[in-house]
Amino acid sequence: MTRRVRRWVLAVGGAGLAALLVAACPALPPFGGATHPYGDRVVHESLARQTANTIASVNFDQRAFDTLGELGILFASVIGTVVLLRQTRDERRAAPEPAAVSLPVRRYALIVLPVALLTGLYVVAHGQLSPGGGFQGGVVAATALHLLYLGADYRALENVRPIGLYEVGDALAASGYLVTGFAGLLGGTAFLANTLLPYGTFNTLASGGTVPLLNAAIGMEVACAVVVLLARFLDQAVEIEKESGS
Amino acid sequence: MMSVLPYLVAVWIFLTGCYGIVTSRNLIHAVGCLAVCQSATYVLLLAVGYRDGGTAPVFSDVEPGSRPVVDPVVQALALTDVVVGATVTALLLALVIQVSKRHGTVDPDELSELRG
Amino acid sequence: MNGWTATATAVLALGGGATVWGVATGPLGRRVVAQNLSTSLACPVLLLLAQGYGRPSYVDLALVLALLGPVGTLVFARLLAEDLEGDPPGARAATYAVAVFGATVVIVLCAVAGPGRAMVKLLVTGALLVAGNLVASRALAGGFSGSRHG
Amino acid sequence: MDDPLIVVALLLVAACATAAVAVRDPERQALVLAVLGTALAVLFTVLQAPDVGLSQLAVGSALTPLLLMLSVRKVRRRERGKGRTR
Repeated sequence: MTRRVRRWVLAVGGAGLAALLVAACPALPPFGGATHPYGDRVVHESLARQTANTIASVNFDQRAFDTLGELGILFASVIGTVVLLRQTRDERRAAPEPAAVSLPVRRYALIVLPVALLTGLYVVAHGQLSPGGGFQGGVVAATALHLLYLGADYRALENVRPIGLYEVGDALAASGYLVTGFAGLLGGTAFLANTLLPYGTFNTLASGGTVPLLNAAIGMEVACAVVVLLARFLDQAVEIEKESGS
Repeated sequence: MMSVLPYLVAVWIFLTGCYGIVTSRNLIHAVGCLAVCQSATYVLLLAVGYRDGGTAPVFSDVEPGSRPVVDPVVQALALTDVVVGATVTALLLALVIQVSKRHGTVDPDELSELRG
Repeated sequence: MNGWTATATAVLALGGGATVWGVATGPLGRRVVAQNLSTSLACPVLLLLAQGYGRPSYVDLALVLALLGPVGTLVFARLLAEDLEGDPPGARAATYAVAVFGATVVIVLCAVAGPGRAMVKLLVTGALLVAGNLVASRALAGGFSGSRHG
Repeated sequence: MDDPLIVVALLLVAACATAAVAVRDPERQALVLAVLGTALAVLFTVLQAPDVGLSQLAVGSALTPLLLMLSVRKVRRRERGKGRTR
């Protein structure tokens, strides 16, 4: 297909899609409307289970099975990336040149690194109370680790990042989620049903039954997944070269 | 107008992203455009869940029942997808790197010429 | 709509519009500076919104942005260092203006919050915001290659 | 109620998304995408979804730009290396 044909197909298809989408807009519930039947029920149910953050309650309790699906996608895409970006036979590793980083940047990175790690843990730990949770906190903590690459150089990062450990952590966190789900089954209720632990006192760290457990498992899973992903990309961009290329 | 403006913005973002993917001359740019398309879905979902004068259904600092709250279901859907979408972006970028290794180019037009 | 959200709207319309324009057009140097300014403008906006909506828990967003925004800019400073070497971007006036704006917002909000846990969080956010903004703009202006000589 | 704020945030996101598509060089597009991530986070806060905003900030401000820039660097380096051997 030539470029011109492709543009015409795009123009026709795009115009049709645009017309349909715009026609559908007035049929949606009006923006800012007061009827949210599912939302009201979810809030009610979440308060009954002593979970202050309703969104965490949806993710890790009322629709925890959906989150298992998301976990699967996350896990699969990490495996896919690791397989795609492995070192092939015609490639070799070249030690990266040590980077010259100015002193203010280095100091900033070394001061912010622990603060960012702590913030990541805080966001995970308070997931069932305030905005945040495993998904966000995991990414923050994993990104924080890469301040070492930005503030020092790649070798400094490699020293504190035994990649095998993070791969194991990834798998452990995913199975931790499943085990918590099966525990509900053993307890005589349904898979991933939040009946295992007492619901606790509203708005405290230990409230919400299994929500904090699943939240922590997701936090670990996401953090390990991001570290493994970025490690593969950094390897490719910084270290691995084609053998004949240089 | 206000009752459909957010939906129209979501439609605009989605169509712009699609245009970018189809006309892209660089696969990395196309992956970036796909990220733009993804953000359209978040805008649409959150716009559906919004309630005038509402606040977030997070009761760590407000008394339950004291203020109207927005819909938490759509927020939960969007929230997980933001992070999972980023890892899928990473998978696509890994594919692009693989394509560049195998064929030495990331221009989709040159790639289709290679295939014949 | 109250004073806080009105201020946030004004800053978002003017500053946000300017940074989008700056990041989408012009030479590479201007674009990276606009990206840095966008995070350091959005952070005070988020603080103002948290105050305007009466939700102290929204401050977490500003905290995370103050932490990770400069990290994003450092990514660009590191990986675009070769391209930026030719014309090091220096938007000193705009950078300091935004830093002063951020500090002002934090101080005003601290005065409103009064001493306590909320104030500590605000001060940490403000310190990270201003320090991150200045370090990131320094890195953009050639900080990565600066130490090769010493 | 907060209509002007919502409208401004929506228009900002729309402008940013358009710019992200219109900028064709992947490195420069990564810069626009970083700004788009921040604008989206502000929009989500305005729509009272701080959890989603936090997610978007965590992903959009540093992770996605880093992934994109590393891919660009890898692809560039290969193309440059190929040029040298020819």
